[in-house]
Amino acid sequence: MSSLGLYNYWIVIALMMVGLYAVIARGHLVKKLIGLTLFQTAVFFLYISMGFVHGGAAPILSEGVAVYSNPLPHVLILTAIVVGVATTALGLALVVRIREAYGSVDEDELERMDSDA
Amino acid sequence: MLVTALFVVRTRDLLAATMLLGAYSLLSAGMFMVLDAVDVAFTEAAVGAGVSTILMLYALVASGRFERTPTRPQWLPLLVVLATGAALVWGTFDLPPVGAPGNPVHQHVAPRYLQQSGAEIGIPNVVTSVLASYRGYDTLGETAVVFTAGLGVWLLIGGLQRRGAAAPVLASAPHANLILRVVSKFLIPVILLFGLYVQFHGELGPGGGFQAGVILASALIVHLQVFGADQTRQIVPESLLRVLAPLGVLLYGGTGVAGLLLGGNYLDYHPLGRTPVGGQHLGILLVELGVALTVSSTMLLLCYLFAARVARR
Amino acid sequence: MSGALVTCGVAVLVAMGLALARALLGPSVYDRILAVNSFGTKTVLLIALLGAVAGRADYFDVALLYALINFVSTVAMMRYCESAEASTAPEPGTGGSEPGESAEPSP
Amino acid sequence: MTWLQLLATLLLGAGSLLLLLAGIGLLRFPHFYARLHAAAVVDTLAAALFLAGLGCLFGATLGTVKLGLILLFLLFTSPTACHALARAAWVSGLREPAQPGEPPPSPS
Repeated sequence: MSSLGLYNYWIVIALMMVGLYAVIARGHLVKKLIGLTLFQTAVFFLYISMGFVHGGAAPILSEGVAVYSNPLPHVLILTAIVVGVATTALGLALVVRIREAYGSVDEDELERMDSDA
Repeated sequence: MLVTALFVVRTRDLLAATMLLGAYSLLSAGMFMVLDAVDVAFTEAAVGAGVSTILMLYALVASGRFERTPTRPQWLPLLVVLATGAALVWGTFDLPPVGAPGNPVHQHVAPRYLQQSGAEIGIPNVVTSVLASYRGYDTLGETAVVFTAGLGVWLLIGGLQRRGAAAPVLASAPHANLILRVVSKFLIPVILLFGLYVQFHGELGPGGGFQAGVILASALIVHLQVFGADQTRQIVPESLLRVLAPLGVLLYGGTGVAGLLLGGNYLDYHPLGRTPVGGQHLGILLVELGVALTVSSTMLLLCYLFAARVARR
Repeated sequence: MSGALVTCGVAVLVAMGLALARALLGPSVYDRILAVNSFGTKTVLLIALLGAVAGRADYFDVALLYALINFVSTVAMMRYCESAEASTAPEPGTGGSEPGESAEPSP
Repeated sequence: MTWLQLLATLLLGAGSLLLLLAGIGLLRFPHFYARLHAAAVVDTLAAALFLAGLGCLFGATLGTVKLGLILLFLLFTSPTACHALARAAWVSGLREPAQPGEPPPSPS
């Protein structure tokens, strides 16, 4: 654990790219949302890795602990997670509506229907 | 280390993907623990593994489980992704190493938060004090966003509920079995109690309004899953949720206005109590209460809406 | 003592890996649910272990939450399967028999 | 090393061993119900041992009480979830297949 170096960032990037791939390469809209969620989590990791301090403790003040990790990214990400799920729900609601309107949730089919109409 | 396993998460059919997303969420929460972000791990576990999985499942019921095999060429997105990834990796070489205490991130406002908040606000959990007090505006905004998202979902799929009584599928509980029922009956109060503990203990340990809201909601979601949405609606009617969600935002904003009226700045809690620290305590308590109200009712409302929508099909 | 704790941590990690492998392989949906549930239980243990290593009782709150959420999501998935069985046409049953869909080079 | 620590080590060791066994069983057993057996029964016991071991390590503090709560919770939820899972699988018509991996007969 002592020589993380840039390793964390690379993991973040890898996860991010997996999410991005799911978003741009897959047709199913729910799958795209899953990809977005992965991407989102990668961003969370990025922030939390930034806030990490070696030998630090969780930012809850207690006796005899001198070094804490940075609380600011924690706050930002904490709210971002909840907001993230709310927006995901919005996206899913859209998917449900699209399904009801078009009878499909596949991007290609949707495009075809739109161009036909 | 752990994370390498996560790569596999994505390459599956949709139901499996959703389940694995739940496991992935737990795992990432574990990573947050390792990186000393206890509060974040708390939230991620409550939200990612619980509510988000459930919403995804509902959406899957509504939209079909299997993905068709891709027809478009797959190499182009792959190429784009690899190129972007390579560019980003190249970018990381300018970043300071993770975890060094001298990084620029740790020089700006964080030391002040860590050193002063004990005296200024008087609660041990720095995350809570930053969340509710120093960056109160942000949190107000986030709460409003959650509320707005709930509103949006309601507008999108909430209407048309009176049209025809289709045979409810997920909404009824045809054969939830006895043991599950009994244990759930026993567990739900425990979960609610735990949510309240998290709510009011959030100043001392990990926890706070967001997490407590999600936990409270998930207790009722268990009820919804086991006993069916109709019964849950009888306990917590949807109209009540529609009142509670904006009430939380109002409580938050109203706390700010109260500070304003008592001669401070907006969202400045000092004037609320006799001593500044006491005012901070009261302010944070109220604000967190508002957050918990909004979050829990919005989450539950989301589940109601999705369940109703799914049942109507 | 910490050596023993580290050993336990490794054991839990390995067990988590095994459960995850079953979740990825698992022919039927129920296998996956089972594996994910078991994975969650092991995560609880891991978090408790981390708390013990750090010597902070706060972490146990998180572990408790995990146990709870694990239950919630397991029940939810199960209900989904039941209702999917009841409502939709019989599905092809096995889900993950075609793993290689020209994806990322997984590690 | 006091006897309490020794006990803790023993419990933790037994717990980890059982966890590993459960994991192997989960992975290697031929069909769903056997895997359920491995995961449900052994996991619960392993978790109990593990948490008890950690509790011994912590001594009589608030942490131990919390550990006890977790243990109680797991003792309730884990078997319930597994039971419900087995029931759901049975109701949906999943039977022990002749060959592992055979799709379950569709219910009707």
